[in-house]
Amino acid sequence: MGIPEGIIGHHFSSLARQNEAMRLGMWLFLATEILLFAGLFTGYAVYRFEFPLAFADGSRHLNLAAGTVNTVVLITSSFTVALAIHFARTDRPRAAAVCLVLTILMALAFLGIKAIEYTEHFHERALPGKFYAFKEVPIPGAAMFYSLYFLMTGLHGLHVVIGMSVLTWILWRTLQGRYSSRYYTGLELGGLYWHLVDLIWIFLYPLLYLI
Amino acid sequence: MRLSEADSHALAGAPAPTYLEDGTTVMSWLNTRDHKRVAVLFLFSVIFFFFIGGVFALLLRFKLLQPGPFFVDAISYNRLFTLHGVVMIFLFLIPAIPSAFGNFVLPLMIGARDVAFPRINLLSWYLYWIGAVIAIWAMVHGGADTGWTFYTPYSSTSPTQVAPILLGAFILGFSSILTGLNFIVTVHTLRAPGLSWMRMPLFVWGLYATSIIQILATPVLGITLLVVTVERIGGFGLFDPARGGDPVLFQHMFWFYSHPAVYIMVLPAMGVISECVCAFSRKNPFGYRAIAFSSIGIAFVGFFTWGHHLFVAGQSTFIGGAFGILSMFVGIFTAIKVFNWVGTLYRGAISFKTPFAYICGFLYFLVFGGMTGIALATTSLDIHWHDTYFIVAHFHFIMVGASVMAFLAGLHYWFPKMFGRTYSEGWGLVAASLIILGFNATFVPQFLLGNFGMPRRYYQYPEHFQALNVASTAGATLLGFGFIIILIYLAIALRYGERSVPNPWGSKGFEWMTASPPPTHNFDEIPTITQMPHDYRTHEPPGVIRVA
Amino acid sequence: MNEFLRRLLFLPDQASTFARDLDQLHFFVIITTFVMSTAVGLTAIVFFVRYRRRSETQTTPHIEVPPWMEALFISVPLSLFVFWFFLGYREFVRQQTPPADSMDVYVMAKKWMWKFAYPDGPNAVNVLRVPAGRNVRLLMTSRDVIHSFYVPEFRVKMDVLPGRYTQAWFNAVSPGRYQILCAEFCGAGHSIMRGEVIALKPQEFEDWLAYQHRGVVATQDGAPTELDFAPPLGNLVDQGRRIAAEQGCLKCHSTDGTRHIGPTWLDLYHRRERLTDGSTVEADEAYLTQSMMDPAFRVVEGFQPVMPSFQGKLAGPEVAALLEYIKSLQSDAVRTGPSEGPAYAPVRGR
Amino acid sequence: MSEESGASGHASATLHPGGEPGKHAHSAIPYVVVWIALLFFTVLTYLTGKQHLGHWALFIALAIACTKSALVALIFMHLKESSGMTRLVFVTSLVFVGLLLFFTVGDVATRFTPATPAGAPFGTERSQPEGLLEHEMPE
Repeated sequence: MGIPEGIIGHHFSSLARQNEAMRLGMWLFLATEILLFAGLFTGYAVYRFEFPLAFADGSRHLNLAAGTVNTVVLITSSFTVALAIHFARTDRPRAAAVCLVLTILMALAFLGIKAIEYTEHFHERALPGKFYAFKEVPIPGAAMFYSLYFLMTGLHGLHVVIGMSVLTWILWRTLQGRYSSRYYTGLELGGLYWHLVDLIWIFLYPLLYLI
Repeated sequence: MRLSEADSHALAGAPAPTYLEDGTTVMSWLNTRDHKRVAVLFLFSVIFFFFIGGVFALLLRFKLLQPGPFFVDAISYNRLFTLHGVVMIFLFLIPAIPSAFGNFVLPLMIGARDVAFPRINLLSWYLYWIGAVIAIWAMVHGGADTGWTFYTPYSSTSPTQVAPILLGAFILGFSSILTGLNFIVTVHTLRAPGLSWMRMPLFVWGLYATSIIQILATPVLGITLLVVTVERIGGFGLFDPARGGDPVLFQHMFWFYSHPAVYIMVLPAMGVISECVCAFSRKNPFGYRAIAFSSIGIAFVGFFTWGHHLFVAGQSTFIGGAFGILSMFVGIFTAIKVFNWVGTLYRGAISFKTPFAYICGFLYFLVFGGMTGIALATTSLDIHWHDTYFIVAHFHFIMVGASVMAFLAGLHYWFPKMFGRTYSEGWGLVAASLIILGFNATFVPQFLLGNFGMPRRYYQYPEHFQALNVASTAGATLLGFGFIIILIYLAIALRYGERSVPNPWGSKGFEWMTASPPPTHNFDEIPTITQMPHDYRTHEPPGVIRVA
Repeated sequence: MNEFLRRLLFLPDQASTFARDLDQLHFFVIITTFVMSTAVGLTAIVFFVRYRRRSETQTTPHIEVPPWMEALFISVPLSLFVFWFFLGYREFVRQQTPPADSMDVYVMAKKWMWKFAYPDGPNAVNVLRVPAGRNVRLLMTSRDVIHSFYVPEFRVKMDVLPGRYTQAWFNAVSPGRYQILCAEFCGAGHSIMRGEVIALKPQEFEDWLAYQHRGVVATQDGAPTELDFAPPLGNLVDQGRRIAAEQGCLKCHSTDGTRHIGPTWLDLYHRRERLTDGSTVEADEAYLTQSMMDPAFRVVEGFQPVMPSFQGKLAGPEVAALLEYIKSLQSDAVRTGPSEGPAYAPVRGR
Repeated sequence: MSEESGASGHASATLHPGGEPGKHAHSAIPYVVVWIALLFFTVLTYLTGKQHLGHWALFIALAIACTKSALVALIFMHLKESSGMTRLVFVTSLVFVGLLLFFTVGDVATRFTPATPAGAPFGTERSQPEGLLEHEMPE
C-alpha cells in the first residue's frame, strides 16, 4: 500500500501521530537554525549601527548582479522543492524526481556564483578581519563588514551544501519509490530544510547587497 | 520492527524481563534504542564527570589554603578553574537531570513506550561523549585558561588550547539540543490516553520548560563559540577591538545562552523536588497550576534577564536598569514555587527519608541562593559584588545547593525504580547531613569573602582573606567525603542491595505505574490516566503496581 | 549598628561617599532576606513535626491553594523585589553618572599593570594619587584584554575594555591608602594586577602635582616629603623617573620623542635600532643595561659616542628602576605632556 | 498550548492533509503564484535598494524581506495548513531573535560614548567628535 515496512516506530500509535511528531521535531530543529543565524544577525545589527558609512561603502563594492541572480536562483529552487513535494503527494514520483534534480542543479549554480564572488573578493583583498586590505574602502569598520559578510554567507553556504546533500539522499529515496501520497514525510522534511536556507538568504540579500 | 527478548518472553507467557536483563552484551548497551538504557548511560557518564570536576575543585581549594604561590603555578591554577567550570557545567549540570533522570522517567510518567526519536536520543549520548573526548583531549594537551565564560579578547588571544574546548562545548550544545527536541516532541505526541496537559506530572512540566530553553538558547551559544573559534584560527571574527569589534557584544551573546542555561540546570531540579515533596509528604501539590506555569514562566522570562551579568561590563545604564527590573520577575516565579512546596507539606504525612533530607537542603539553598540573586540584580549592590567570591558563592548555592541536591534527591528517589535495589538508609542520611553541612562550610565563607572584596579567579590573594579561605577549604573537604560515601554505598547497593518492591515509597507518581525496574517496553498495555498525579486521598499499600 | 553589621558581614571600610549608602541598602536587603528565609524555613520545620507520617497507610486530604493565597504569594515578594530594585537603581544611576565638577584621570590598563595619567601632565604606574573629598572621574581603557578596576573600600568597580572608554567615579572621604584589584580575569598575572589609591589631603595633592610639574628635571629642594617614599608595590617607574632626573639622563635623552643628544626613550623598549657598524639590535633589557655600563660599545647610528659610563654610579635596583621607566614610555600608552584625551562630552544626548 | 493533541488521536488527522492520504486533490497553483510573487518582490527590493533612500531604505528592505519570508513559510513550508504547535514554534523562534536583537542594539544605542582621542587606534564612526553622521552618505 505504499507504506514501506518498519516506517512506524513501535512506540507510536499511528502513522499520522508519527508524522506529526517528525514534523514538529523538524520545526524545532529549524527554530534552532534560525537562532544560530540570529547570533550573526545581532552582530550585523550592532556593527551596522556603529559603522553605517563603512557598511554602505562595503556593500556597494559587492557584486550586486551576482547577489540578485543568486536570490532568483534560490527562490526558484525553493519553488521546485515545493513542487516536488506536491508531485509526491499526488503520486507522481517521476515529476517529483525531476523537480529535485532541478533543485540540486540550482543549488550547485548558487554555489558556483558564490565561488565567483569569493574569487573576486580574494583578488581585491576584500577579505575579512586581519586579512582585509581592500584599497577602495580603507575606512575602519569595513573590515568588520567583510568579516560579517564572509561569516554570514559562509555559514549560509555551508547550509546550502548540507541541504544539497539531504536533497540528493531524498532524490535517491524518491527514485526508489519511497514516497507517495501515503507517506512523504521524509521528502517534506528535507524540503522544509531547503526552504529555511532560502528564508535566510531572503534576509541576507538586502542586508548585505542593498545598503 | 526488531523482535526483542521482551517480546519473545511475552509470547511465551513469562513475565517480561526488566530492561536491565534484556540483553547484557556491551553492544546491547552501546546500540540501544531504549530510553531507559540511554538514561543509565547518561547517569554513569555524568557521575563520572562530576567526580572529575570535583577533583579539580578540591585541587583549587587546596591551593587557596595559602595566599602566595603554593602547590600549583598560576597558569595551572587558571586551567584548573576553567576545567572545573567547563566540566561541571557542560558535562555535568546541563545534562545531569534532563538526560539521565528525564530520559528515564519522562516516558514512564506520560505512559509512553519510548521517547519520540529513540535513535536521536542515543545520538545525543554519543555527541555528549564526542564533545567530552575533545574536551579531555584539550585538557591533556594543556587545557585552557580562559574561565568557562570564554570572554574575548582574552579567549581569542590566550596561548592555551581554547579552540578544542570551544569545539567540545559546541558539540555538547548539540547533544543538549537533541535531548530538548526529543522531550518536546514526546510530550506533544506520546501522552497516554487521558493524560491532559493539566494532569501532567510536574517533573514533566519542568523538563518541558527546560527543553524550550535548550532549543532556543543553545544555538546562540553555538554561533558565539564558533565565531570565537574562527577568530582564533582564522584571524577574523566579530569581537576584535583592534578592528572596531565590541567585546561586550560577545558577552551579550554568551549570556543570552548562559543565563537561561542556569534555568536549564535549575528547572529540572525544581521538577524533581516537586515530585519528591509530594511523594514524601504523601500529598497532592498545593498549587499544581502555579508550579507548572511558573516553570514555563521561568523559561520565558529567564531570557529577558541576561544583562544582569553586565552591570559593570560597560553596558549602558539604561539597559542595565531594564535588565535589573526584568530579573526581579524571575525571582517571583521561584518564590511561587517555594511557597507552594512548603504549602504541600501542610496536613501531609511526612516521612523523613534520605531524599527528603535533600529536599530540606534544596529549599534552604534555593531560597538563600535565590534571594542573594535578587540582591545582586538590584544593580548597585552588584557593583561591589560583581566578579567577587560573592558571585561564586551565589551561583554555587544555586548550582550545587539546588541542582546537585535535587540530583541527589532524584538519585535516591528513583534508585529503586532504575535498578530495583534499595540502598542503606542510614548511610544515606549520614551522607546527606555531611553534604549539607560541608556545603554550608564551603560557601558561606565565600559569601563573606566576596563582601570582603576578594575577586574570583585569584591565584594569589592579599593575606587578610586567608582565614575565610581556609574555612572554605575545610568545608570542601567535608563535602568531598560526603560524595564519596554516596558513591560507595550506592555502588554496593547496585550489586548487593536488597531487591526493592515495585513501589517502595508508596508514591503515586505516574512513573510507579509499572514495575521497578520497568520492562523494556515499559507497559504491557498503555495505561489510561484518570486522575492527577500524587492523589493520596486513597491508600494503596506500597508495592502494588497501579494500573490507573 | 552600621559598624556592627559591617564587621559582621566582613565588609571593608566605607571610604567613599557612596560606600555608606550602599551598605545601608546591603544591610536592608540582607536582613529582609534572612527574615523571609527564616519565616519559610520555620514554617517548613513546624510542618515537618506537626505532619510527620504516623502510619504507613496514612492518607491525606486533597488541598489546593486558594486563589487569594496564590495572589499573596505573587504580590508580596514582587512588591518587595521591585522596591529593592528602585532603591538599588537610584544608587546605581548615581554611581554611573559622574558629577560635572569631577577631576579627570585617565586609566590605561594592560597585562598586568595600571597606568594613571592626569590631563595636565604627570602620570604614574599602579599608584593613583587623588585629593580626598573631591569627585574623581576615571576614564579607562585597556591595551589588551578586559580588566576591571576595583577598589573594595570605595565599592567601585568598572570593567576596563580594549577599544573603547568606560568611566567610573568616586569621592574618597578621608586620606588613606586603598588597594586596587583587577576583578576581570586577565591571565596569569590577574591576581597580582594590583595597585593603590592614595587619597591625599587636598593641599598635599596640590604639592605633589606642583612637584610633578616642576618636572623631573629640576633637582629636589627641601626635605623629601612622605610622598617621595614610594609605596611598596609598582613604584619602580616613579623611582626610575627620579633617578633619571638625578643622574642627568634627561639632559640628553628626551621622553617625548624629540631628538636630542641621545636617542629618545619614547618607544625605545623593544625598538630595533641600527648601529654605527651597520648591524641592528633590539633595545631589550640586555642592550639597555649594557649601554648604561659601556655606552661606546654599540652606538645607535646617527649619534655620537658621548655618553659617560655609569658603571659604579648606578646600583642594581636603580638600573632596574630605570629600565622600568624606559619600558613605561610607550607612545600609545600614557602621555607625558598635556594629554590629548577624549573630549568628555558624550557624543550624543545633548 | 492546551490543545488536547496528546489525548485525542483523531485530532491529528486534521492537522495535516498527509494524515488523510489522497482525500482531496492538491493543487500546485498556489506555489506558482507564490513563486511569481517572490520574483516580483525580489525585483522590487532590487529597485528600491538601488535608490539609496536613506533612513527608509532599511525599513523598506526589511518589510519586503519579511513579506517574502512570510510567503515562503506559509505556502512553501505549509505553515498555513500545519498544526498550531508548529506555528507557535516558528513564531517563538522569531520572537527570541527579536529579543536578542532588541536588547543588544538597545544597549549599544544608549551607551556612554565619549569621543575617542584623535589618532586613537580604535573607535567607531559614532564616536567621532565631529558630527560625521549628520552628513548623508557619499555619492
